[in-house]
Amino acid sequence: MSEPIIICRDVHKWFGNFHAVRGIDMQVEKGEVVVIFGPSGSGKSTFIRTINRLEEHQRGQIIVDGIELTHDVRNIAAIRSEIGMVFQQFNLFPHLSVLSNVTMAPIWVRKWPKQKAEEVAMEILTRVGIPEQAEKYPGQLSGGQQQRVAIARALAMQPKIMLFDEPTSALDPEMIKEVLDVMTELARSGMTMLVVTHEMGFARAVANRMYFFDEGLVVESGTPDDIFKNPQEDRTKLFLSQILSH
Amino acid sequence: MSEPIIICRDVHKWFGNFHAVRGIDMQVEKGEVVVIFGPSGSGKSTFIRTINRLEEHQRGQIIVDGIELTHDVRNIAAIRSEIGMVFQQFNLFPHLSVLSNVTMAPIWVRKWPKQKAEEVAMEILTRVGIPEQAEKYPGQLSGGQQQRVAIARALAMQPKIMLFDEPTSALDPEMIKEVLDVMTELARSGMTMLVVTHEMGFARAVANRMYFFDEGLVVESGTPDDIFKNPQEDRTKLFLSQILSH
Amino acid sequence: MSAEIKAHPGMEKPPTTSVGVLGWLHQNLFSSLLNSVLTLISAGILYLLGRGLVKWALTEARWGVITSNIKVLAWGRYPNEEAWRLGISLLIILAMGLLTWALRRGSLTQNARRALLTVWVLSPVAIVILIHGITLPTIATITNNLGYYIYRPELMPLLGEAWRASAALLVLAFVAGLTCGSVSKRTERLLSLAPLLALFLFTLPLGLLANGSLFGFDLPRLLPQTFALLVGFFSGMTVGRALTSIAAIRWLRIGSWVAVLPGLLILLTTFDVGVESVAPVEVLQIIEPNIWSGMMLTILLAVVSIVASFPIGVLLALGRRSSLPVVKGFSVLFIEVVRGVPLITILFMAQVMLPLFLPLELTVDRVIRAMVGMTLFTAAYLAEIVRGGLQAVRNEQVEAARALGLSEMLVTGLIVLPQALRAVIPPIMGQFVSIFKDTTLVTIVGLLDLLAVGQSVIKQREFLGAVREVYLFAGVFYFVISYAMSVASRRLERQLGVTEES
Amino acid sequence: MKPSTNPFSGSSFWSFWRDTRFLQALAQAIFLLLVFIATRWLIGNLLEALDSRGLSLSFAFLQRTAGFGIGEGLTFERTDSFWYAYVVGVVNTLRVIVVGLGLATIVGIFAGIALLSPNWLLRSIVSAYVEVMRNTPLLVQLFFLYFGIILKLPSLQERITFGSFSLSQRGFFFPRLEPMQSFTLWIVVVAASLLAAIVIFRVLYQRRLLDGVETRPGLWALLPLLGLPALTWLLLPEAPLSLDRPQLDGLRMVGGAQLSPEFAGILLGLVIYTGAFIADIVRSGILAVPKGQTEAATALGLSKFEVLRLVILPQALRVIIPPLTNQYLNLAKNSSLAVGVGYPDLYNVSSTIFNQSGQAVQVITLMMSTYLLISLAISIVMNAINSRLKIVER
Amino acid sequence: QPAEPEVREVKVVETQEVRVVETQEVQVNVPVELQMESERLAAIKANGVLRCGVNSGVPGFGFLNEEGDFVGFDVDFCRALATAIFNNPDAVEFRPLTAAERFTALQTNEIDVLIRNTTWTFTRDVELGTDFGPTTFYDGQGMMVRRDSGFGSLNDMDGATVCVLSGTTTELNLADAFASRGISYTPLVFDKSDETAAAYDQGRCDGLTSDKSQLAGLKTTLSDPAAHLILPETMSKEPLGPVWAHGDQQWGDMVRWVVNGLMIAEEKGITAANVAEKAAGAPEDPEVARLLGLEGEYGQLLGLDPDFMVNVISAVGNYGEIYERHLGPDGTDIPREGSFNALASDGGLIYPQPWR
Ligand SMILES: Nc1ncnc2c1ncn2[C@@H]1O[C@H](COP(=O)(O)OP(=O)(O)OP(=O)(O)O)[C@@H](O)[C@H]1O
Ligand SMILES: Nc1ncnc2c1ncn2[C@@H]1O[C@H](COP(=O)(O)OP(=O)(O)OP(=O)(O)O)[C@@H](O)[C@H]1O
Ligand SMILES: [Mg+2]
Ligand SMILES: [Mg+2]
Repeated sequence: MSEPIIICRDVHKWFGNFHAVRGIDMQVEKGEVVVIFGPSGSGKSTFIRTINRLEEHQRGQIIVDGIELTHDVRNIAAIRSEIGMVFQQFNLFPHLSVLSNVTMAPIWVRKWPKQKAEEVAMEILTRVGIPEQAEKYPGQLSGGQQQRVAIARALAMQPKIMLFDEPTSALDPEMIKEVLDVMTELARSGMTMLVVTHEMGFARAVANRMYFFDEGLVVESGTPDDIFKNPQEDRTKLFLSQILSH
Repeated sequence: MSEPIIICRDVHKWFGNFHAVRGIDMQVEKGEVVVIFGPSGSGKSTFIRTINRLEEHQRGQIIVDGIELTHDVRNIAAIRSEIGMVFQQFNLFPHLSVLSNVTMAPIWVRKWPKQKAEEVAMEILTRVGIPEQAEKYPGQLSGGQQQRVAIARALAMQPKIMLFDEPTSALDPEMIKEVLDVMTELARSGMTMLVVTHEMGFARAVANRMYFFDEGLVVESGTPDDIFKNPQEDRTKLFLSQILSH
Repeated sequence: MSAEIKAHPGMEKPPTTSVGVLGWLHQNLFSSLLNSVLTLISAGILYLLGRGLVKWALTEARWGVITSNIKVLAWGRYPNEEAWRLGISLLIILAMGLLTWALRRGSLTQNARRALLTVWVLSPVAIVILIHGITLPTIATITNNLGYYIYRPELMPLLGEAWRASAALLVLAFVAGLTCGSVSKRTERLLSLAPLLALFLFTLPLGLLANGSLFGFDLPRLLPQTFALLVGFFSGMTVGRALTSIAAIRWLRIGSWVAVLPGLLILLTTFDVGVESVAPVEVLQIIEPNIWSGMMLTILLAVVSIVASFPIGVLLALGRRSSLPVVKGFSVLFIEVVRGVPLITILFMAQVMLPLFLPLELTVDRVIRAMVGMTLFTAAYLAEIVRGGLQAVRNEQVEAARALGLSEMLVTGLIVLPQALRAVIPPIMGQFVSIFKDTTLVTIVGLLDLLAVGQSVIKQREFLGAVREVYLFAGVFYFVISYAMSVASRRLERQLGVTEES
Repeated sequence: MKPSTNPFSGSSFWSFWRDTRFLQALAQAIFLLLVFIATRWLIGNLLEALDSRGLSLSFAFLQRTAGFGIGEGLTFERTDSFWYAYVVGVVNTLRVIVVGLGLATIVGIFAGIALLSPNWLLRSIVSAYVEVMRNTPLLVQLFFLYFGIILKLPSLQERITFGSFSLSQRGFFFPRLEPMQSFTLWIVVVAASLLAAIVIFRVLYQRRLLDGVETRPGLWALLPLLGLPALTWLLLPEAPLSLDRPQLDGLRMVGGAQLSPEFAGILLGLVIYTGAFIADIVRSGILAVPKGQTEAATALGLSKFEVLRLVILPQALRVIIPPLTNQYLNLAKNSSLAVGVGYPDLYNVSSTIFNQSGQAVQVITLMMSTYLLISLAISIVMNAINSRLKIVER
Repeated sequence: QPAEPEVREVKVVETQEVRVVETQEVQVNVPVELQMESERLAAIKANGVLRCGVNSGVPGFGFLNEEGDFVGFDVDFCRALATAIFNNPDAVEFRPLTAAERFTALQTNEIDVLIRNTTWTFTRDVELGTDFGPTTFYDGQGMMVRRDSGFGSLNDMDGATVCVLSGTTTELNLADAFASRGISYTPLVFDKSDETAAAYDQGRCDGLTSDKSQLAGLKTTLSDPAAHLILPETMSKEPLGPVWAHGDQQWGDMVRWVVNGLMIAEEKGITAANVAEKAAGAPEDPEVARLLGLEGEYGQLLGLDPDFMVNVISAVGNYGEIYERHLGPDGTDIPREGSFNALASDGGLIYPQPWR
């Protein structure tokens, strides 16, 4: 077994008095694809956001690529530039062209010269299948295209880890596939990925491990085979039967 | 044959240079239910709105309950208080409670004392099935409830004629039925009704006559039976096939 | 509505009462009895007013008060022979506006954008220099002054100026040390010492002259300077070494030289030692702000407070939304107090109270004080507008930017501000219109803006009491500019509305 | 499995200077320090400046005799104190603000409605008015109004008169009702007849509701309401109210009431100016009410006026209030321009007090706090109205 | 009359001399007076101009002519000072000031000297941190009314509306004058004299009150000067003269003696026309010789050129010439003969201290 690139030990998070994440332990190896699923409000987003400190965890330990997340600004900056994140609502920057969306972070954070950043950006845009949209603005693209730009934007920083928070749930059915294809290709290329999703087809195809969250806890985890064919917990069974019935 | 309560002769209406209603002849008897349908932009709304002079017709004659619609303000006022109208977008007054919405016109136009107006209003609200919402505000009601309040508001003036302009097309499917039920009940009780709608079930069940509009003209008219089973015009057939295929 | 598209065969022409002249008259003026009455009344009022006005304007009004005083109204006490400077400034402003307008339409290339930004930053400086005039120190002034400052500080005309020499040396040595410590090549190191060296080469002769002989240095006198030199240089060197690894060190170096040199010049040469031959050369005749008057002052006041208030307003808006309670509290207090009082009280304060808060030896020109007052006032209003824009930026945008690893500063500068400012261009323009109108209030505190000059030309013998003419003229002047600004803003708003969403 | 680097390295206490919490605290501390240094510097300069000319920061000077006169407002003698002079200024300012707010609102509502009139001519005239007012400085308007129009009116001797009303460059004069001795008795009768009228109205009204007969309550109530006071008026030996007509007495008008040119100037100026802004707000408020509302109300048979009053305006009001509050605040602040036309308002009097006493800091502090209080009061009232009017949503 | 204490002059002389000796040791091209004189004078010299607070709206005293230049009685004293310092009557930066601003301007160092119809009063001298120089014009507050109003004296003006400038002693004297006569009035107060005069001219007020000298000037700017008259009463004493900030005695001395010099010049019959000639010859009158720098080191003691008064007189003329130029019949026409402003020898109050 190789070196774990993400180590979470007993991670807790409260919102006011509400205990949203109630002690998560997780280790992710380099190149692994981990899928997290569970009912709404179970703390999936909150947990995944603690990993790049969009939320601050209040107990436990998170170590990414050997660096522990503390209040230390340098660590936070270092970790964030190693992790790419893709959101449900795309969150592209509407005032910038697609190309500028993608090159912004490399230019300002990695300090690449603009030319290099643009070359890399075009490469990545080609990889996600939309090189011809580079000069457009996000408002002019379809949802699926926007989400692919968002993935490209994250990839442009050449991150070691990618986090996805329900990347397809705001999309129309015909666009879901184009985004999942890109993600599958990414997984195949050896990227370490943490994906919150309910696309079980995707999970079955590429996940190394799956975690089922409920009420801020990991109820069950295992390989897709374990989870789909042989779930141990009643809650898992119930939830799977609900989402697979669609 | 009794006295027609609405007589339209060669009604025309232009918007600037655009000829929206191009000569409609129609007579409606007391107690009749007339359904008007046709493609979007065919002048249905415009025509129905000329009857209570929300639009001014520019040629032809409209006589309602023996009073001709002219520029005479007195005639206009008299005719409007005989005609109730229900809109697609409900158009309830958001700053007034449901009860005040319903009592406003009786109090200000009919000069009823408030108490009487409220008694009548409560009766009508009971009739449309929402007496318990009287004290709420429109913003707090569902679409179906709002449209029923709108019907109650029109009925509170004890009109002789009711105009409906696509009353259900802004509603979610579950709510359409509750509104159509109220309208059916109203039709059964002998109210003269002019309804613009594409709810063909409703038309079949309660309409005495149906008019098919296209490009500002009546293309075809007849009983529901005629229209559904034996349409004469190609345009009617085409249109019916389109909307019934859903 | 698209009548053409929807037109169908067999369409008839509408009745004449709804189109054409008759239709227009009918619909717009006589559609009902009430309307007809209103039309008649309005027409009556219009006729009476219009007739009176036209008759007065053509026969009674003495427009001579405007025509013969047009120069005075335009630039007041600014010397006529220097007025060309104002013309050029105006041209610069116009050109800038046109350029911006023209470039806005196409999508800007990076270079064009940068050029535009440079123009925007540099042109105010250029205008200020043009209008105010400038004296430049010659080599002779510099060496002369530096010489005295360094070797004979006690000869300075104003006591207490001697520290300038030490302070200047300290700073200069620090920057030189910083450079020396952070560059790698040997030649570059030597080069970084050049300014220090030059300083001595230039001033040594004077130092010698001042002290009579080569060996006559009075060491105790030189002690502070020597001390400053050594401390500055070595601390600079240490810092430079420590920072070598930082990527931005190159910019830091360039920046510090750029920042320090003009500062040193000011520090060392503002007071000349009274020797005619080495006085700074007046390249452009200096025209003190308190001479600025007329329309020129009006426009300058407006432009300066608009340009200067913008960054302050943005900072205040950011401060108000800051998570640091102290910063937030300060911003809120400032914004609310300024917005709660009339502008005139702020101007009054700037005129009579501000000087009390400054050291006695520091005097700030009245015009400058008014500019400061107006700037702070506008800044508070801008801050509230910008805050509105900031609120319109969704938090997800911030999160997305953070997730990319951008620092908080970059998140604000690259993501939040551009979106926020774009959203509030129309109200900002509205604020600019109102500040332009508000410049008239300086009349009350005794500045000679267009309105005040207007008031004083009415005192001329031949135009006594030509009150209406002058105020009408002023009114038209303000109207034309304000209205143009509002129209431009409306157009901008429409354009933005079109491009932003799709 | 072991992480390659010790996870605790870089996180222990000694790198506290990179800790976000520490950095935040530090930033605040530095900011505070800067503010503190700046304040200290400013205050230090101030104290030095005051010291060098023997001034203090005490407000005691307000008790000193003012020595000057004030032309308008509460009665003021030269022997009164600075403080009382200040009060006179405040009252004068409040007078302008209160009357101005009311009138500007009325003008604004009418002009706003006119902006939406189908009548092209009316609409054009009003929109020209709005554009001109909005795009020219208030001060220019004030000067034009005061020096160009009001002061060009005929002199007092040649005043324009309509009965006991007269207009001249010295102001607008009109009669005033003066209560006489029998006034007390008469006012009691008026009160009693009002009471009677109410009782009659309610009784008749109830009967109409219950029995359904037309009892004409309004008509019957009117009888005592008007009849009784009129009767007593006639019966009383001396009329309870007399008309106090203004009369020319030497240099001035005595008796009656008057509107001074300065008050009229600042008031009219503010009303016309602010009215234009309010008109625009009213216009967009009305436009913000969906067209369907008008149609629905019209279809119910309500008259145009009723539609406006019952449906449009109440809804428009909710959109209008926040920007209207801003305009109210502006009017209050702009009232300080009264100094341009010589009206002794808060700013004008403060400026005189400052000149006569030399106490810049205190006078300006006092003046600014007063304006702040006025602004605050307006905001509080308007916010209260605003929150009461919120439309109930789901 | 505020006579200068002799003692102080002596002291100044001593210290000056000591310093002069020291400066001569230093063989650099720093002007001698640099280290000795008042700080302000040094600063003025460094600036190259004298900053003088003036009035911009009173014809005869301080007024902006069509070319945009300042002219007037007060303005010429500014020019005189500039000539004394720089030998250039144009080395002045005029700062037009409102009545409200003038003391602040002085106190905050915005101007070097204020020569703007400023009345010497107790509070201003003692409380405001300012010092007053020799009175250049003895004025009194008066009241201007329309001829057709029929007013012959203040006593007729019961109930009148009076236009007055905000924040002046005038405003206070007005209140006193009416109160002492037991009659009432309504003040109409403006911040600027432009507006005050405009309101009076348009008939808004029955009277316009100000210093009589100003009234005479303002009268010429009214639409119909002949239709107005100035009532005989004088409501107050208004000695007007230069003012400077408290604290720099040497600077005050300089201002005082330039003004005195101009008055002495008139006494001695030295005019702009003949001053050069007198300075070239050897005047018999020792005071004239001292005044023109032919005897003694008076100029140096003030930090000025020895012949500074020659420059001053040739640039602006003597006191009488200045008066004649702006306030004489060709100017605003304020009769001098028989007034306080005549020389003491002619029965007036112009009585300069001796130049020795
Ligand atoms: N900023 C916040 N403040 C307060 N409560 C929050 C916040 N963010 C999330 N929560 C609460 O924390 C719980 C977990 O939220 P989270 O978004 O992590 O759930 P989730 O599993 O991602 O659900 P979903 O599938 O709906 O995205 C929820 O109950 C939510 O209401
Ligand atoms: N106020 C108006 N001004 C100009 N054209 C109008 C106006 N109202 C309607 N029209 C045009 O008149 C035509 C008829 O419109 P109308 O609303 O009566 O159609 P409709 O049959 O009700 O269509 P829908 O089913 O979409 O409601 C359309 O082409 C429409 O664009
Ligand atoms: Mg979630
Ligand atoms: Mg329709």
